[in-house]
Amino acid sequence: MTRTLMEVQGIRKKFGGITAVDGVSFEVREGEILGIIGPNGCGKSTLFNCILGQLPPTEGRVMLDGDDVTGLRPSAMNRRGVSRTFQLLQVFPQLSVRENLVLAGQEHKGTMFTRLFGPRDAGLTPDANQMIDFFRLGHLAEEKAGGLSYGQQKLLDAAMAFMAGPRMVLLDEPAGGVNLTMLGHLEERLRAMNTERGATFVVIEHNMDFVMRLCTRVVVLAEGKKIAEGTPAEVRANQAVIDAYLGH
Amino acid sequence: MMNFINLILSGLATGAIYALVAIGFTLLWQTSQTINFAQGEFVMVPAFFVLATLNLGMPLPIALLVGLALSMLVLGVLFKNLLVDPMLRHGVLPLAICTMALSIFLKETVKEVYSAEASPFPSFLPEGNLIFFGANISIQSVSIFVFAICAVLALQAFLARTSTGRQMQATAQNPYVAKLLGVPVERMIMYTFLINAALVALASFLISPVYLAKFSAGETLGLAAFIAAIVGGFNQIRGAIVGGLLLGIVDNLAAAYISTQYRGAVPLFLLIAVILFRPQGLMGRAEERTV
Amino acid sequence: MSRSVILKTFGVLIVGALIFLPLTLNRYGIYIMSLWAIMTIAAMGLNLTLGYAGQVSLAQGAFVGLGAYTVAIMMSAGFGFWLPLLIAIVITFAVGWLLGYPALRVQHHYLAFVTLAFSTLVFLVFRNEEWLTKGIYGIMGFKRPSAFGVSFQKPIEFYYFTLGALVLASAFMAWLVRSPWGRAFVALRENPVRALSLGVDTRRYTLMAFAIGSAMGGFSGALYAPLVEFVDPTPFTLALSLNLLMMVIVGGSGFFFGPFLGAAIGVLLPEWLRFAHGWYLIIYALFVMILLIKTPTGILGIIENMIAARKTRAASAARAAASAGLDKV
Amino acid sequence: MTKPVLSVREIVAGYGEMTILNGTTFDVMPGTITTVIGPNGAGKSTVFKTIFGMLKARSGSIHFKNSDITNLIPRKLLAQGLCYVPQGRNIFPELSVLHNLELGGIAASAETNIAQRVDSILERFPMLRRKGQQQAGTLSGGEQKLLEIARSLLLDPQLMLIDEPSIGLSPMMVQEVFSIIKELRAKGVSILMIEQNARSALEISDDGLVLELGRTRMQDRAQALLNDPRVGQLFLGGVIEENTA
Amino acid sequence: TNAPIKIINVGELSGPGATVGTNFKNSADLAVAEINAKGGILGRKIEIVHFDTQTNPGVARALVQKAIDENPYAIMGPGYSGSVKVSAPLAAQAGIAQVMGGEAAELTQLGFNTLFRTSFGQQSSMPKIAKYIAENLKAKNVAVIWVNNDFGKGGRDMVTKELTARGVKVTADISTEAGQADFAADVVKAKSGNPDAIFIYLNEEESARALRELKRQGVTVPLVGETTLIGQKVIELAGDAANGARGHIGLTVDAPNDNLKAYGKKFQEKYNYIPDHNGIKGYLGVYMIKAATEKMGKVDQKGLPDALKGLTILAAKEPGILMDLTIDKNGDLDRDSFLAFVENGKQVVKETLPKMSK
Ligand SMILES: Nc1ncnc2c1ncn2[C@@H]1O[C@H](COP(=O)(O)OP(=O)(O)OP(=O)(O)O)[C@@H](O)[C@H]1O
Ligand SMILES: Nc1ncnc2c1ncn2[C@@H]1O[C@H](COP(=O)(O)OP(=O)(O)OP(=O)(O)O)[C@@H](O)[C@H]1O
Ligand SMILES: [Mg+2]
Ligand SMILES: [Mg+2]
Repeated sequence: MTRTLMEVQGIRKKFGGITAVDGVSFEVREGEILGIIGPNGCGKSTLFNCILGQLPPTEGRVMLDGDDVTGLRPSAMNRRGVSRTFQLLQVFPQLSVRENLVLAGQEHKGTMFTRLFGPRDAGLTPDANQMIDFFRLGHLAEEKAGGLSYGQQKLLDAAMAFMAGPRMVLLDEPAGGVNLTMLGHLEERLRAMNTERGATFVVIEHNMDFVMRLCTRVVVLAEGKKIAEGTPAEVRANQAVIDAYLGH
Repeated sequence: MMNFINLILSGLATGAIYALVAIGFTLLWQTSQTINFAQGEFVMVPAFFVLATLNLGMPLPIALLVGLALSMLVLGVLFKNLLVDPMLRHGVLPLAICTMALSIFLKETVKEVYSAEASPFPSFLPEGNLIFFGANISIQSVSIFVFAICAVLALQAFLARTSTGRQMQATAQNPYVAKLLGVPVERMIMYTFLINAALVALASFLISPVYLAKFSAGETLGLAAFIAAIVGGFNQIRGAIVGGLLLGIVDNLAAAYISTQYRGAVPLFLLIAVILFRPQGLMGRAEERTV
Repeated sequence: MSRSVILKTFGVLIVGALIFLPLTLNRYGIYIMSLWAIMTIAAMGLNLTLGYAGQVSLAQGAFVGLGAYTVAIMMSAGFGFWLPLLIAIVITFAVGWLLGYPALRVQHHYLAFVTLAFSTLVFLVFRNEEWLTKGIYGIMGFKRPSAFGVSFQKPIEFYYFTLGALVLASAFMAWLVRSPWGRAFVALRENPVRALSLGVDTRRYTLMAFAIGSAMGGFSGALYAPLVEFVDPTPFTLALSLNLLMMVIVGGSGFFFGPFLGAAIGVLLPEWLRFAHGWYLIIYALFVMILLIKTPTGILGIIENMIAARKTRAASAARAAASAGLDKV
Repeated sequence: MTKPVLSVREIVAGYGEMTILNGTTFDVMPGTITTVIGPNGAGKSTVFKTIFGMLKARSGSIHFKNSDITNLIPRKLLAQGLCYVPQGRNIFPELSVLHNLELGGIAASAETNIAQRVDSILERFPMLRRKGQQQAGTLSGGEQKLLEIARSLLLDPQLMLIDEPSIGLSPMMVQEVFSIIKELRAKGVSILMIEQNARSALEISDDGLVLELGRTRMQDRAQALLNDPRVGQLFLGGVIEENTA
Repeated sequence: TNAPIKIINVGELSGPGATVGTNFKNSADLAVAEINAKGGILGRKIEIVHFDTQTNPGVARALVQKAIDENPYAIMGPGYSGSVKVSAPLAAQAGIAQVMGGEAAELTQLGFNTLFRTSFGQQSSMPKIAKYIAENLKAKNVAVIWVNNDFGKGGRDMVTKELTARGVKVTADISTEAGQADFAADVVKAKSGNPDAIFIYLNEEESARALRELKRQGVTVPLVGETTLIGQKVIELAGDAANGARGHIGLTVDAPNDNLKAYGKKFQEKYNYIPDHNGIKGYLGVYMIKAATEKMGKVDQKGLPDALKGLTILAAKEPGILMDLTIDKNGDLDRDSFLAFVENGKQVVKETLPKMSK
């Protein structure tokens, strides 16, 4: 039942002399919520970028459904049902919140050409409206995304990642700057998508409470290498993790 | 062989001129993210300030000083206050368009007010030639060459070594943050434009004896300077020198050994190749960002 | 509701003026109006590439040239007008597509300089390849087209012809920018990285933005040739590209009606200023500078800001009311 | 009773036609840590921007110690002893890490020895020393934030405004930053901080402040807020329908 | 009636041709002012209006159209051959005389009977030059350096044809750009063809730069050109390097002719610079119109083209025409011209080449 959805094999990424990710391997099982934690600068975001084709890995492979998808472009990955959020704010600042969401949903049906002749708001599924309500963005739907507050943009970014009904979402610090009440909602939402639709999540997060509550399994990186892997409780008790990351 | 040396030397001489114009261009980019399409005209105008002063009967040294002062005022202070300030925060493009209009304005004004003719421009350097490897090269060219190198070294040191220089760079990259760190953003931008104005004025005084003072002299010069700046590296002042000299030489070699009809094309191919394969330019450093 | 009535009335007035005003103009006036329509088409293409998709191009003038030369060469060889027109569009589409490739590697000013180089190269080819283009002497001796037995020979006839072409081009453009593609183009401009991760195939859209924009340039050139009935390299220098760019920015880049306004300013204003003799270009340049200082986002940008400000005021009032409704806990 | 070091009175401010702050009022006592909490979009960051002169206050007044600092420019404020670490990414991406750091000292008075301070900061954040020559834009998200915080320590502020310092920082780094903040308090510096990580922030704070829709809804001792059930429900992760305009 | 006679000049007042057009315009203005000061043509004043083509044939065509719509007595300009070519049919159709400055040989062969030159035209000057190179210099190999625009290309094509016809080989054919500053490569290329003479057909400023470069590289073969190589302006700009250059001159202010000198002086007083050959074109144009009108004895727009054709104007009667000239049936000019050398920084006329029709 818990099929392997994605397999990350020995990913290494060098920037000039710096090795940001140093041979990291792990697998993501279908329907799980996997946490990735590690100190600042240990290579988490870079790892995401390599998995999703935003950066070419120096070494290593990424397998999705058993196919080698290393080096596929992010758009292709996205159309295979893998979407993501970003650590730093990434929205379309001059577009309204609604347009941001419609855009996030439109590129998944048909080909580029059928879309040209299709309806303008093909991306505006019932989901979109639901998403707007869910993230409490209703009163901001017609505002330009660039004028939102930090936390609001963060939420919009997450909402965009969910728009196309992805099988798998990679979230890079979704909780940063999000109000705790809202974070509770987000958590519920992830869990709901996980149980109802079987969506898989990989979450980078520094908010340990969030990780502990949400994740079924956690991978710990330090200085580009994987130093631990296990259930949240196991990881939390691991001395190496405490030394490198959690502190006292 | 003699021909080849001739070509290289004269390419260097022309290249030094391009470099001189390109320096100010790079400087404006590096310290205020302004692309100045009127840079060629900026080099053309100071010569006319000098000529106008000479016509009033002033001696050359006074006229040069007056020219320099007027350039700093018009091409520095007025340019910055009237055009750049209101537009800077709206991004590169509207300001670039504005400088295009400015270039028309300067050209046409000089033409209407002064003359459409090329006027000879007195040189403050001695006439005459020096012999290099058996080829003649004018003192004028050598001076331009030396001056361009000195200007680059001085500016480079200023930007990299002094606190003011660093603040100017900071202002260019992110005026918002610069402001909240207490950088006097306005003053930094003003410095940039004053330095540029002084540079173009000096370039003008050096170049005009060769190029002649003419309202349209900035057209080719401006374009060549663009190309030189990009080829050398837009974000490095020393790139202007490399780009300028390379351009001068390539232009000459292309005309001699490839085609005169297409001589204008060869630097462009160089430009395209550089942009595509080394966008930061030969001397520039890459701009990388994480997402 | 009343605003939409005002807008509609305004629209009808403008369209009416475009149809009936030329009847009162002399041949020169009509020529200028035709030129406006043609330049609007070219500026519209550039507006797609630059304004919507955010790809800075300084080569639109070269595409107008390519279109004009294609039509002139083929018409001189006796091909009529319609086939050359089609070929002009196809050629500029293809060349535009190719010119898009650099845009996949570099952006902003770098891209601007690649396209600038391209536009200069095209000029050199027009001038130097005499066997094909007649070089500096130019091509003459082709006639304005006719269709369905209607000739477009006379100035006023040809004006209506270009007006028809403008209507066609605008309709196409309106449909395109309102389609999902239009939104994808804007995404390229706003945040290509995010767009890519949302499944937007940024490569293909970038190439498309160039290709379609260039084809509009080609279309415009194909009309320019029969308007002047002479084609030589001089009009297609970098200056034309810069001019078109100026039209787009001044009108309001990224706004549908921007090019109409921008082209009006770029084409008509110098005419209205002719009374100033030698000074007209000076006044024109001054005008453009002052306009841009006052409205750096273009004329339509300012109008949009005004509309947005009104909406914001309402939202602001709502927030203030809600805020006042909160009592201190 | 001691006088507040910062007192904000009936501030009205916003962006263009949009008014965000509708009469915000609060005080910060000298030598304390005050934490501001509130939902996303409440106007917390906007308050900070207004205090620091990056946004114009349309009415109301801001007093720092005994002087009126309403709408002063940042350079003047820095000279008076305020400093500000904004939200988001605020570095010079193409300059090196060291140069970024040094630029924090621009507003320092002539007698401060910037080089020495830079050195002691690098001591505290060895990561920054290690990556000193790297372009700042290539740092990881958290590292960029640390750089920013480190940069703000170059001066001797009397009041520090910090907008969500914990975003993107690992738990260890959050502890480190919080302990720096506590050290500063011990030296008599007042801190005004925005935090979504409200519980840990309030735990080290003296006072707390709840902002909603641009107005101060509560101001009390931090401990009192932590214990207040309504705050717990509203902003500390309790679940009740929240109030958005 | 006593309404002024309206002439419209459509010229290159901006763009690459601005120098050409401005010289033409200023001189035309000068001529108009002189004529008006002496009471005008047949007692009527002249009113001259200038339109700017921006050196763009499309605009030129439109402006000639506009000019025709304003029903002027005559049209002057444009100066660029391409612009003339597109606009001539309009003037021909309207039957209005167009007195233009284009040099291209073909212009007067196109069969527009309202088109008139104000200059010699390359079809008359180039044969003289080719003849000089072949017969006087006995050159076998020639390098041709020309500016790649409408003016230079026309001259280059014509001279190449004429040289080839006389058995002279063009061993280096070198195109240069308007505004070019560095001629090192061009000179290297010219030398590589081992020429016995070099023909230079550039604008004045570029001529000066080329001459300097030729000197720098030690070229000693005869340098032959047109007015644009040996005019006073070039000499001033090129200094010593101009010495020894020689060429054919239709009309220059330095020609040994009092009328020309007087014109040059008046121009310089008014505009503060030395006019070039384009200036003379504009000046002549107005006087050609005046002479033809006076011959008709009435201001007759439709009759003007015919009156101009075959007209011979004598400088003794009409000093403004500068030198005796005859307008042929194609609209080409015929008159004396000169062969001159630059010696010690002065233009010295060696020979007067008579009118062809004599
Ligand atoms: N373009 C680049 N050039 C050089 N070094 C880089 C580049 N991009 C990233 N790095 C380095 O790679 C390392 C890993 O960065 P990454 O963003 O993956 O960290 P992270 O684990 O996401 O950290 P954080 O938790 O702070 O977000 C960092 O040390 C960073 O300095
Ligand atoms: N630059 C801007 N232009 C227009 N509106 C803005 C801008 N910045 C913020 N806003 C608006 O002001 C309101 C308050 O924003 P602010 O950034 O102060 O919120 P915040 O309380 O800091 O939220 P967060 O916790 O998400 O950071 C938001 O509704 C936002 O839409
Ligand atoms: Mg990260
Ligand atoms: Mg905030």
